[in-house]
Formats: sequence, C-alpha cells, structure tokens
Amino acid sequence: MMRTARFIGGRLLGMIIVLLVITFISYAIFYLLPANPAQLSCGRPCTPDRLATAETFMGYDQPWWQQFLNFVGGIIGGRTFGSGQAAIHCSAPCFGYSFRLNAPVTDLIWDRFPVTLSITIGAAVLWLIIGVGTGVVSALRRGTLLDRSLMTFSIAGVSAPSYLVGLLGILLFGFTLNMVPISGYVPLTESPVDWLWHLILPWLVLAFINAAIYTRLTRGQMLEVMGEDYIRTARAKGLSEARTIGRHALRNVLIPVITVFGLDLGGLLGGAVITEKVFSMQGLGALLLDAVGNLDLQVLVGITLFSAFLIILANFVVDITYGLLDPRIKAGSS
Amino acid sequence: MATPAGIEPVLETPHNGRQVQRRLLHDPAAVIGGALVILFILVAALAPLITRISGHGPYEYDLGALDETTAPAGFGGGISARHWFGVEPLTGRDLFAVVVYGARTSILVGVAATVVSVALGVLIGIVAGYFGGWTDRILSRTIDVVFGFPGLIFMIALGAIAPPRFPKSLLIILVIGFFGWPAIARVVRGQTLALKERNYVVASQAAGAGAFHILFSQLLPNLAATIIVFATISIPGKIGAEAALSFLGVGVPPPTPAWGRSIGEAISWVQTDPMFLVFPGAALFLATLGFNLFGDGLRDALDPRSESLGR
Amino acid sequence: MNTRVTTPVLAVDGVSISFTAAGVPGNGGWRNGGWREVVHGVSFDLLPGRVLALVGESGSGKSVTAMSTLGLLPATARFSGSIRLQGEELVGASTRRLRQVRGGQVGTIFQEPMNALNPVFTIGNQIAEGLREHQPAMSRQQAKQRVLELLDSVEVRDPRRIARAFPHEMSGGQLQRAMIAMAIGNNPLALIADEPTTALDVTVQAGILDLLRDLKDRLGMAMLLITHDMGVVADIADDVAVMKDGTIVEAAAAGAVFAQPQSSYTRTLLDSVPRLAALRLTERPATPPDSIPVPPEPALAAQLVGASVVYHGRDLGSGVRAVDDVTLSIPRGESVGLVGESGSGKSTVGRALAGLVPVASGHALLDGVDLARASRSTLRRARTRLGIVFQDPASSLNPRHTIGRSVGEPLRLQGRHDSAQLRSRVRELLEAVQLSAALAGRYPHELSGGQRQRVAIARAISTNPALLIADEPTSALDVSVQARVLDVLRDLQAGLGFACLFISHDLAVVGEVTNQIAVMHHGRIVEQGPTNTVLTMPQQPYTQRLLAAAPVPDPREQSERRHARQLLSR
Amino acid sequence: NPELGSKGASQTPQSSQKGGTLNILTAQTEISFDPAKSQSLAITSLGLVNRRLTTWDISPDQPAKVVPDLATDIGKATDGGKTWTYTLKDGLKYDDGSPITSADIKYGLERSFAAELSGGLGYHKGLLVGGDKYKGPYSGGELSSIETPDDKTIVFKLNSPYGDWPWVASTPAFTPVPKAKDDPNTYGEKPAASGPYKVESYQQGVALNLTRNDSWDPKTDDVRTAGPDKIIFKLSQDPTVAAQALISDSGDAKNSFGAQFVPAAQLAQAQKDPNVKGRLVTSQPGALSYLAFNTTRGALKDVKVRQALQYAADRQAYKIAAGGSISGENATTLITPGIPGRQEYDLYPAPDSGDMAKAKKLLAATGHASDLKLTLVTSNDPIALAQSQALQQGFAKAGVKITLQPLDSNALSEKVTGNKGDYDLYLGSWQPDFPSPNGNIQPLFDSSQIGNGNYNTSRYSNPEVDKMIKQAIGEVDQDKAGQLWAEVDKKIMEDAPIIPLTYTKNSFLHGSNVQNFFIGAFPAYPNYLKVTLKQ
Ligand SMILES: Nc1ncnc2c1ncn2[C@@H]1O[C@H](COP(=O)(O)OP(=O)(O)OP(=O)(O)O)[C@@H](O)[C@H]1O
Ligand SMILES: Nc1ncnc2c1ncn2[C@@H]1O[C@H](COP(=O)(O)OP(=O)(O)OP(=O)(O)O)[C@@H](O)[C@H]1O
Ligand SMILES: [Mg+2]
Ligand SMILES: [Mg+2]
Ligand code: NI
Repeated sequence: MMRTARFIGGRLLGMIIVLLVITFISYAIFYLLPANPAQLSCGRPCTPDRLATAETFMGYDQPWWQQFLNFVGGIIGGRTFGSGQAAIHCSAPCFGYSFRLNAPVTDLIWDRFPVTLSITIGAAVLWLIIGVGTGVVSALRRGTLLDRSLMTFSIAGVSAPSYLVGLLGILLFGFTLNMVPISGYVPLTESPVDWLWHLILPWLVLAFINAAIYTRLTRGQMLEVMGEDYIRTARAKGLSEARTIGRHALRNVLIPVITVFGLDLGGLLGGAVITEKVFSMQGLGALLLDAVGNLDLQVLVGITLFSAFLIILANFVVDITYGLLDPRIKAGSS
Repeated sequence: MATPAGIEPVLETPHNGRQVQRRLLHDPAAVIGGALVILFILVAALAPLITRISGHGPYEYDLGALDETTAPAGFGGGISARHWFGVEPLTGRDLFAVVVYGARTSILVGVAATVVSVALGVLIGIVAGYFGGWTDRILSRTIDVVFGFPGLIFMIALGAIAPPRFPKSLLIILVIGFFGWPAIARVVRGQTLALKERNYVVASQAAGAGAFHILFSQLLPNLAATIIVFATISIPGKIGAEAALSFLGVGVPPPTPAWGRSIGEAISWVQTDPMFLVFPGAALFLATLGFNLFGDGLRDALDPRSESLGR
Repeated sequence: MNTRVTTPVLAVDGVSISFTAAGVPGNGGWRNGGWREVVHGVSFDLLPGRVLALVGESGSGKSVTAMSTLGLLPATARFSGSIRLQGEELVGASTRRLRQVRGGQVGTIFQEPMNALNPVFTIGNQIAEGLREHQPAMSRQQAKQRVLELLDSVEVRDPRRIARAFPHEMSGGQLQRAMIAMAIGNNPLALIADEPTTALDVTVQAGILDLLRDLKDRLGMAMLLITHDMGVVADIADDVAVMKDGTIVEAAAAGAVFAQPQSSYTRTLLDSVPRLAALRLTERPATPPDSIPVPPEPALAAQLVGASVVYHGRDLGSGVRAVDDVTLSIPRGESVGLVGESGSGKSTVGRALAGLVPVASGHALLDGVDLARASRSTLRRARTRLGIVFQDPASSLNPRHTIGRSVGEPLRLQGRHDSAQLRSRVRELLEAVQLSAALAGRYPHELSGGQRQRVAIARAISTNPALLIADEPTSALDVSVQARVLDVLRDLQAGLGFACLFISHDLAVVGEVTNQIAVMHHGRIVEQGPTNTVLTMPQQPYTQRLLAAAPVPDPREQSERRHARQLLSR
Repeated sequence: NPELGSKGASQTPQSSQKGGTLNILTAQTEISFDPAKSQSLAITSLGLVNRRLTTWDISPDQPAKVVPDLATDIGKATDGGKTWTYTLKDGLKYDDGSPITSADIKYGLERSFAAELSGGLGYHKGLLVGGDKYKGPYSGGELSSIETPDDKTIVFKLNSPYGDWPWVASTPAFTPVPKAKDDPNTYGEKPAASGPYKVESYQQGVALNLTRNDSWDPKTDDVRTAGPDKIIFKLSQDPTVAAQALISDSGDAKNSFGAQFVPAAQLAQAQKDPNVKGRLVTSQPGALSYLAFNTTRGALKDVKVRQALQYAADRQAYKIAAGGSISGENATTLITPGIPGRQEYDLYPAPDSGDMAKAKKLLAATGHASDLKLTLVTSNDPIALAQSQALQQGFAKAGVKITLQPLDSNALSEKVTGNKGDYDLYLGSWQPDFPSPNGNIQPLFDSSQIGNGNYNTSRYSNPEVDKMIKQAIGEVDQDKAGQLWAEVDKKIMEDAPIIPLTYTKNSFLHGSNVQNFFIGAFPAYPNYLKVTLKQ
C-alpha cells in the first residue's frame, strides 16, 4: 500500500511537471503568434492611445515571462483584469479569459465539454465492442474467408479519413435517406431522444474508423496469446474452447487493448476536431478551431492545457488499470 | 495513439531479401497494396508527363467548361474526352490534373514527414534506451510531453506563426514529422533496452567497443526491420494528416493541388457536383489503403511469428 | 516389448506426425503439399505404477509425440496412428470425450512452468478450475479445500499463501510443484511430464523427482517422463525409450539400457555425459572450512579482492547484493571453475572481472589493472587481454553480422590489422575451433547451436587473451554437442595457455575441464579448492548437498547418491 | 402575396403579420449586445434590442436614409457643424418600464471609452471634444463635451465640423445604458432593452433567444415592425450546412433565414432549382472588393507599376470564383453605387478578363517585364481563396508571379492593419459603416489610417489627398460634399493604390414562411427589423 501510494504520488508529481512544461511551451509558441489581441479588440477607428490602453488592461504590455507567470498564477489563485467596478474577475482555476467571447476559458471549456464527451464516450463504447468482437472472431477463424473479409474491411476502415466517411454518412443517411439529422447537438438534459438521434451518425463514423484499429490490434494479440503455453495448459486441463478463449485468452488480450483505448480516449476527449467540424457540433474541438482562426491566445492555451491534462490523465489511469489487470506489473515497476 | 496498432517488435529475425520478397508475393493483399503504392508513386513522379498527355495542367482555367451558375457544365461534373474526371466548379480547372498533382503533395509530404519522424524517433529512442539513467529519464519525459501535446492544434497554429517566406510545404513536413516521432521513439527505446542486454552487445563492449560503434554497428542493424515496417505503416497516417490539415484549410497553400483541400471544397458541392468529392476522395483512400496493405504485408513477411500460430 | 501381464493404461501405436512445410494452416486448403514428417511410427505403452522415460536429443520429436496423445497438436500438424486409453480408442473421439480425458484421466506437466501458467490468475484459481471442470458437483468451497490438500501433497511450504499467489510471485520449483498439483488433481490414471525439471537447479530438481516418484507409488499412476538428462533417467525411470530423428531406436528396462546399451546412438549418448567422481561424504570436516589455499604469489591473470556487486533497481534504495565480499584469484594458465545454483551470482562475478559491472566495494583486478580506477583507455587496453564466451549461443552473435565479421570484430576494434590480415586471421581462428573457414560468410541462423558456440569461442580467443571467461558455454546444448565444445575448449587452453574462468551449474562439466573450483551460494563463495578435492570430499554442507543432488547416469550409483542426499537433508 | 425575387423587388412591409418564431442562422460564435463593444449595423441583431439616437430607414429600391430613432429628428447642427443637439421622443421606456433619459445616452457613450469595453465602432471618440484623453466613467468621471441640460435633451460638442454626425449617431454606442443596470462584465448578455425584443437566454457558441419587450411602444418607432414573437439566433452554423437546410426548406428551416452569404455551391444549386430561386435574395451592387497594393513595398512604390497592373485583373474569373454574375459587377470607382455623390468613370479601361498585352507592355516599360514576384495575403475562406487564385492565374498571364498567403480572419486583419506592413498585396472588401462617400474613402486612403489597427491597407499616403478629404468631411452641405468626394475619388485612382474589382452583390436564402425579407441599396445586408413570418 505504501508502495502504491508512493508510486501514485510520484506519478502525480511527474504529471504536474509535464503539464507545466507543456504550459510553458504552448505559451511560448502561441506568444509568437502574430496576434495582438488588444489591436483586435481596439474597435474602429483605432488610435495608438486606445491601443496602449487596451494592451495594459489585458496585460499584454508586460514581458512574456511575466505574462506566463500571471497565467500560471491565475490557474492557482484566479485573476482580475482591470480594477474597480469594471474589473473582470476570473476565479481559480483560471485558464485565461477570452476577451473575444467575454468569458473565462474555464467556463467555455465546461460549456463545451459535454458535447465532446457525448461524442467520444458513445463512439468509444461502440468501437471497443465492435473492434474487440471482430478481432477475436477474426483470430479464431484465421485464414478463413470471414477472417479475410473482416481484415479487408478493417484495413479499409484504417485507411478512410474520418471526414470522408463522415461526409458520405451525411450524404447517405442524412440527405438521401433522410434518416438522421445531419448536424447539431442537443443536450442530454434537454431531450435524451434527440441527443441520441443527433449523435448516432457521429458515433458510427468515429466507431467505424477506430474499431478497425482495435480489430487489428485484438486479432494480433489474440493470435499471439493463443500460441502461449498457458492456453495449451488450459486445454490440457480439459477446459472447453469457450472457456479457454473467454477466460484465459481474452483477459490477456485485453491488457494491451485497454492501454491503447485509454490513450485514444484521452486524446479524443480534448476535442474531436474533425468530427465536430464535419457534424457542426460545438464541442471543444470546434471551440479550438474557432480560437485558432481568431488567434484567441487565451482559449488556445487553455484548451491545449486541458487536452494535455486529459491525455496525461489517461496515461496515468491506463498505468494504474494496467497494474490492476496484470498482476505482473507492480505499481512502480513499469 | 501510443503506437500504430499491431506494431510489434520485429527483433533479430533472420531474414534475407529474397525470402521476404517471396513471402510478400504470396500475400495477395500485399501485392495489391504494393501495386497501389507503385502506381501512386509513379503518378506523383510523372505528374507533368501525365498531364501533358491528358492535355491540361492543374492551374489552367477553363471557364468555358462551367455553366452560368459556375457549376461544371454537363454530365458527372463535366466528364468528357477533354476532361477525364470533369472540372472543378468555380475555376474549370481539370480535375484529373488536380488529382494527379495532388498525389505529388500527398506522397511527398507523407514520405518526407515519415523520414523526419523516423529519423528523430530512432535517434532519440536509441540514445534513451542505450544510455539509460538520466539521459533516458529526460528523454522519456520529453516523449511524454510531446505525446501530451494536442498535435493538430499546434500544426494549425504553427502555420500561422511561420514567416511567409518559409516554404509552407516544408513547414508542414516538419510539423507533421515532429509530432510523429514519440511513437517510434518509444518502440525503439524499448527494443534497444532489450537488445543492449544481448550477449553480442555485451561481447562487443567487452572487446573494447565505444558507444558509437555499438549504436551504429551492433544495434541499428537489428532495429532495421522494425524501423522499415514502422516507416511503411506510418506513411499512410502522415498522408492522412496532411490531407486533414488541407481539409481544415491549413495545409499547403492553394493553388498547389492537395487532395484534402479538394475534399474540403467538395463538401459544399456534394449535392450539385458529387464527382468533385468522389475523385479526390477515392485517390486519398486508395493511396492510404495501398500503403496500409503493403505495410501490413511487409510486417507479416518480416515477422516469423506471423506464421504457424495456430492452435 | 514387455512380457508383463498388466494391461497398458495408455497405448501409443504407430504414431506419425507431420507439419506443413510452410507453416500455414493445412485444413483451409489454400496451399497444399509440403508436409514434413517429424515422428515416424512411434509405439510405446504406459503401464500402471511404472515410469517410462522418453529420451533423445533436442528436436527428436519427444514433445510432439506426447502432445499428440491428448490431441493437443497445433493446427498445422497432421497425425496418424492410434492412441488407446485402457483399450478405448482416442483418435477420432468426440471433443467432449477428449475433454474428459484431458486433465481427467490423463494429467499433463509441461516444460517451463512460468509460461505454462496463466500470468493473470492465481495458482489456486487455476488448480480449482481444472477440478470443477471435471467434478461439476464440487462446490467452490470444496474446490478450495481440495486445492490446499493438493498443494500440501506436493510439499510446498505454505499452501494457503501459494494458492493466493500469482505465477510471477513464485520460484521455479514452486511453480513446477503447482503444475504437478494441477495435473494430479483429478487422480489421473496416467501422467505425462514433459521435461518437468529442465529449467531447475539440481537441488530443486532432486526434490521434484522425489515427489514424482512418491506420487506414482502412492497413486499407482502410469507416467511418461520426457527428458534429455540421462541422470534423471537413472534416477526415476523404470523403462526407457530412446528417440532419435522421430523414431524409437531402443526401448528396454532402465537397468538394461544403462548396463548394455543396444543401439550405437544410446552408447554415444551415454558416453557424452560427463561424470562426477564417486562422492565421499566425510562425517565432519577434516580441515577448517576457511583454509582457502592462498597460492604463494603466483602470477595472476585476474583477481577479485573482497569484491561486492550491487544491482540497483528502478527505485533508488536498497538494490540486490548479487556478489558479496568475494575473493577469487585466477592464476595465469590455470582454469578455475565457478559453480552454484541459479541466481547465486556466478555470472556477476564474471561481469565484474570483465569490468562490465562496477564493484561496489573491494577490487577487481584484470592483468594487474584495477578496473574501478583505470582510465578509459587503460580499461580498453586491459579488455583486449580478455575474452568472453556467453551462455546462450543464440544471443551471443549479432544476427545481422556474418560469422567472419563477428569473429574479427575485436581485432578490428584494435585497428591493428588490414583487411587481408584480418581475413586470414579469422580463417585461422575458425580452424582452431574445428570449423570450416567457409563458414565465415554465413549468418548465425544458418549454423547449429554447437557451431555457433564454437564461433563464440573463436571470437573470444581472437585477441590472444590472457583470460577467458566462459559463462555456461554449453548449458543450452545437447550432451553430444557439449562434449565436442568442451573438447575444443580444453585443446585450445592447452595450446594457447590462457587462464580460464569456467562458469557452470553442472558440477560434472566443471569437474572435467578445471583444476580449481569455487562454489557460490547467495553471492558468497562458500568453498574453494582443487577440483578433485572439492568434488569428492566436499567440506561445506552446501557443497555436499549440491553434489548429492546432481544425478549421475547410472541407476545404481544414482540410488546411492539419492540415499546420501536423503541422509543429508535429514 | 408577392414574394421577393432575386433582384430584391420592392414590397411594402406588412406589419399586420405578427407572431411565430424566427430563426436566424449565423456562423458567428458569439453575439454581444453591449453597445460599447459592437460594430453591428443599425438594421441587424443589435437593432432588434437596442435603439439609438438615429437609425437607418432601409426599404427596397430606395437609398438608405438616416432617420430619427429615439430622437425626434436627426440632429440640429449649430456652430458650423461643431455642435449637435437632439431631443428625445416622449413615452420611451426600457423593458423594465423605467423611462429612457438623455443621461442614459450620455452614460452609454461614456462607457464606450473604457478600455474594458473596447472593440466597438468609435467614430465619436475622436470627434467629441476631450475624447482623446477620456478614460470612461469607471475611472475618468464624466465627459463634459456631452451635455444633458434636461432629461430629454442632449448636446454634443465636436472638435471640428462633421457633416455626417447624424450617421455617427446611429452607431451602437448611441444606445442608452441605465447606469444602475451597468455591470460591464455581463451587460452584453443582459442589456436593458429599448427595442421591441429583449434577451431571454444566451448560450455562447450555440444560441441566443429574443422575446418580445412589452414596454416597447410601436408608436414611437417607424423602422421596426416587430413581427415574430420570438427570434432565435442559431450560432456557429456552418454556412454550407445552413444553406443546405434552407434549400431543403423542411421543419424549422421554413421559419429561418441565413445571415451569411450563400456559398458558391449552394448559390449554383439555388439558381438551378426553380423552387428555391424564389427564396434567394440578392442585393444591389454594394461593397467594394479590391486588390490593395502595398505602396510602401519594392516595385509597388512605383505608380507606373501599379497602373500597369490595373490592366492585368481578370475580373471574369474573379467573379466566377465567387459564384458568377450573381456575385457582383465590375468596379472602376472607389465610391460605391447607391452612395450619394458617386460619379462613374474608368481610368483603366480593359475587357472583362483583363488586357494582358497592355499590362505586359506597360510593365516592360517600368523594367519589370517578368521579375515581379508578389505575395498576396488573403482570408482563408473558400470564396476568398477561389478569388485570389483567379487573380493569381490572371496575373501569371501578364508575367507576374503571385504567392498566396491565406490567413484566418484575425491574423489577416492583424497583418494588414498592423504597423509592420509585411505584405505586397491584399485582397479585401469594404463596406462603409454608414452610406456616405466619407465612409468609402477616408478609412481606406487617409494617411492617418495606416497601421494601428486601421484599414488604409495600401498604406497610401498623399498629403494632397489628405487635405481634400479633410475639406470634404467638414462640408455640411451634402451636395457640395458629394462633389468634393467625387474629385477625391478620381484623384486617388490616378495614383492607383488599389484595383477596384467588383461591387459585390450578396445573396441570402430564407425559408418559405419568411416574408418581408429584403435588402436595400445600402447596406448589402437583409434588414432584420422588418422581417415577418407567414401566419
Ligand atoms: N508447431 C510446430 N510447427 C512446425 N514444426 C514443429 C512444431 N513443433 C515442433 N516442430 C518440429 O517437430 C520436431 C520435433 O519437435 P519436438 O518439440 O517434439 O522436439 P523435442 O524432442 O521435444 O525437443 P526438445 O528437447 O528441444 O524439447 C522438430 O523438428 C520441430 O522443429
Ligand atoms: N542487471 C541486473 N539487475 C538487477 N539484478 C540483477 C541483474 N543481473 C542479475 N541480477 C541479480 O543478481 C543475482 C545474481 O545474478 P547472476 O546472473 O550473477 O546469477 P547466476 O549465478 O549467473 O545465475 P544463472 O545460473 O541463473 O545464470 C540474481 O539475484 C539476479 O536476480
Ligand atoms: Mg520438447
Ligand atoms: Mg548466469
Ligand atoms: Ni500501505
């Protein structure tokens, strides 16, 4: 227990350091963006005086390292822009304040996160089930027509760009068959049926593409595990095929699958940029694309940090889960 | 996202070229993949020649091929003897030429970015794995950091930062390449860790070999198979990444043809002129498919474990 | 074969096994032809209460024959012949019936228990699974109880803990015992044991063999024991079948085989086995144990003085003290043997002498150079006076380099030869280890294990070393091959006069090639002296136990040793 | 019930049609109703909620007029155009029932000076006496050049005469803001409504809902008809998806219109489909789209080069890239059609697809026969890219090599309005903030408008022109002013700092239940204030 606690502590510390480095690098890179947020919000016509005032108010007149420190400080203790009645307060954790959208980045992220979460989780469940299922079947029927069809299908899936599949999906199911809505998102709280209805197509598209990867991964693992001695042992014990595969093989196959799954999920939760664009859904990805287009520095850094956090968190969770699934991996000795 | 699915170490497999070739030729999928790869590479290399035969360059406007609403006139987006794949709406440029030249962009960026990734990844992975200790710790953390970055955002943002004089294609190659190296670095590091414990490495060390000799003479040749397979398997991903950037409007600047951009533009025209989507879309799909099939076959051919794993 | 009246439990009759040449599934039928027969019409009977040992060198078809009796051949295999269990034909039986047999009437123990147990389930869980599969009426609680009984009957120390442990938390011996417990859980009529002790230390091996013998007697099982160790055969077998290239070349009662081997192959096999001199256990040590003979300042090739080596794990902290305060001298031209069980620190001593691991305290001197204090260039120079031969022939040659390149590498690193000189030197070296010079252009995988090991020796002596460290140079080889490699080594040493540190866990091998010997246990040297003395009159209890546990290929002598060992452990 | 044709046919508003929920589909991700931060036109979103001192009367086929909104007239000028006085109408109330006073208008203007609330249209800031020093009400007290002698009267004191002040008084900042309700952080989402609608809810990036403001008295308002009961702005709508939905005209789309230009593909589709063509509304030629030469860079400093390049513009390909003839008409002047005082002329006559031979000849004369390599910065949207490429291939025929640098909108405006000026060409379009030649010319060509976020993107500086602009601005007599502006127009084009390409026509789609959807002569946007739904 002590060991595990120490391990988790160490990992958490490592995560914080990695996050700090990422914050710093993002800040440095985005600082180089040819954007002067003050100029963009100066209004028309703009005079040098007004520009300077706006810069001071937003804190862009300070040296870059000071700005960076302010940013990090904001995450810990919140920030206030300006003073007096007109002051804008951004409470901790403040991942910046978007003057363009008049909102703290934290609020923006929380507004948009449910959309991305809905898209990602739904799709992830689908692709995990489909991917692992077909992978196992394919491995067990190795060399048969079924195996080869599934493999062909999956390599097609790996090769197809998500937006192409998305577009074809919209064209077929949305326009031609008029079965599902072509775009938009309805919150679960508003109408669960509409929520589901709007998400089906994105789920299917995202699942189709990702399932392919899992099919291949599962199949490869399955073939390897089926060649292991302990499978022979299980058979020599007189266990049925179903039990040999379902219990002895699958458990070992799932270990690497879960790893990749966690990382994929972490990556996608930070914004399914292309899916959101294709289906016009206002998730984190869309917010991000919008921020890039408008050089909204604060939002960019905020989201970058948030996605980095999710990715790193996913890594961490995967490591922990790994230890739970595989008794050989002791916490701390990975 | 950690490593492309199914990449497993291909360690020290005794193989020779002829054997691999024979195995590849026996795998119908790999043969189809290889044929597609060769086809697209040829198309990319010979683009000027091909368009000379087809009669139109990718930059030539043919406003006469459009109707008054600026959509291509005639059947199937203007398919005719003059324009084999029809024309682009709004410009009347020959879609065949655009697709052919698009192959140049895709293949060039895909391959070059892979080279960047692989070079960086192998160098960092091998150094981290071999030297271990603090070098490894620092490099591994670096790998974590790059993994933690939402790559796409940065690819988009860096496009805006770079000075206009800096060639955009080079920038895209570097950026895609840069965000691709951690995956291979991890694999190479892992294998190096395993390889350096091998007795022949220890023997070389004991015979007085320096680090340089061991890295390049002992380890690298044994990593070659992994690296080749990894490279082949990551090319389609890189082609996809370039297309995705072009699709999002931050790829190589127009008018240089790029499949992703054509697809992005074609979305809007899908109801009026579906062929505008079909041709570039099919090209992108087939090129990616070709590299995937071939890479898969290559891995199987190089990996003896892919055989005789039955029950 | 035998005129006994008892009916065989398992009768194997005319079994032939082939594999598809290309290794692709044959039943799909998309590529036909190319079958390679590896077992040709093998027949034998297993009789109740008797052990049949199936011996032969690696690849002769022992394992596949055993697997075929339970229908566990891979899909790439083709089978013909007949297998009868108490008269009932199993070939062509339904899957259901086969499943009843597997683990029910016939238990199996596999080689390498680490791989044969599923890493993600506990031992108890895996044993219980087999029980409940065959005795559906058994409740979970009963199964748990039975698991503890079984573990107890295979004599593991703390059955409760072992039942809850995962495979990786156990030692090889414990795992092997767990495997046995699993195999006998349903009181099988026959037990098939495929090299049950190969990966284990002799002391552990002796315990397992005792256990198997005891179980056989208690349960009256018939047993098929596969092994390539004639000592093991001498220890436990009632009958012996010798296999070569997929056929049985000789089958008889054990005593007969050892006394009068009929086939020439069996004779070579027996002759190749190195033998230990008869063991004389003194009641009490005649001389004090610390009388390590300090040679009167002979010229030393290498020396460890009070050396300790510590391996640090990932978390900085304690670490493993693999070598603890070891003092060992290797005089010029002498060969010193280093023995001890797995993990006792033998290889680490070798590494310390080569400067491949730093000593944490004490000194490691190579040719008079203190490795810990030497500059990089002195170190390099000192290392050129050193050759190493590694345990595993497969991993000691770079698979991407030709034999010639590997052998010439140490010379090239010195940079003192031009390429023509290098080539002729490589030729000389290959000939010195009795290999054809034509092999220089080949790659390691194109060579046999024995050839590879000789190449490794050629490389090690290429720089005319003052010291050769041979770390288990033959442990992965068949006995007949081992004998040749040892011959080569002995001849070379006689010719070139280098000093040699010979590391092995096989006492008999060490006995054959060294004149000094040191015995290691838990990182320490517990006994040291002239080989003859130590091997025949060991002073330390540990050495005595080690010696007594080593089986010798002679049933009569072996039963004496067993007796002596049982006395010792009392 | 006559529908609007594609030419924006005339139709009198039918105020009798009340009720329903109108959807406005927009690509915008955010809408702020804070008047200090807004650049919104008087006839679009803000106009529904906030009234200003004056406003625009836009009706089909009539030039835009500035008309009183809260005030009783468009302003009385005294002191030669330096003092402007307004009186408020009677019975004006906010949505909470409290009265609108002249002090609220003053306060609303004052807060537009605060750094916290920057970003809006600020023509008044430089004109009002003391405006250049004033820091807003939160830290700078009051602005004395705005006087409110009583609750109904408000007086503005200007630095110099300004004939277009009534137009300035129609900008968003002239909206009343009650001091008691002012929380600068949230006012944009919860403004005090003076118009016929108030904000019900707002979800950034998703939607904004407006409902009726019952305190609004139609008798005080001549320009708003307030037809629908509810108006929903659907934000972040992809223009293509929105247009496709409007074309299909099913469900909600029947009660919707698109606030974005119809993309070229859907424009083509709509023109071909007789069922849709009737719901496609196209404006008169309006905004000027132009190619600006950075007159401070390399060969472009040479007026001869700029003049030569005028002939190399392929306007035909350019127009097709934006959707064909429906997208605009060839432009030759700086003052756009529909603006009083415009005089038609063409200094560089050439065929539709350019006169490449002449361009080549003139270029050769300047010594740049084939060595011109220029970068063109352009917006990274499909239409602008298509247009840039059209120009690029035309220039290539004249031997000029152009490299495109597509930038996202903010990066682009940063680049062209910033101080560095590191670009050669810029493809832009200009829609004046108010319909006066002043709005056409001064922001684009006055040397005070170079850099610092301003729009003299050709970085054109001619002291003579500056002087003429100043004179024209100060002229209160509209006819005389028009004359002066026409002269400035020609004078500038002689120096050829830009190539006027087209006067763009904007097309919009609406659903079949949407009525009174029209576009006036200025601006080239639909008038939201009079849209109704078929009941
Ligand atoms: N799955 C397989 N596919 C193809 N050939 C195989 C397979 N398994 C075994 N063989 C071949 O069958 C022959 C006999 O192998 P087997 O494993 O029975 O040898 P063995 O006598 O048990 O050797 P060892 O002592 O090394 O275990 C060998 O030539 C081997 O290469
Ligand atoms: N690189 C290493 N890192 C950590 N511990 C090690 C390392 N190498 C060996 N050890 C440990 O040091 C001890 C001695 O190992 P060593 O390899 O010297 O044993 P050995 O006597 O050669 O055994 P074997 O007969 O199995 O080869 C063992 O407990 C082993 O686990
Ligand atoms: Mg075997
Ligand atoms: Mg060892
Ligand atoms: Ni604890």
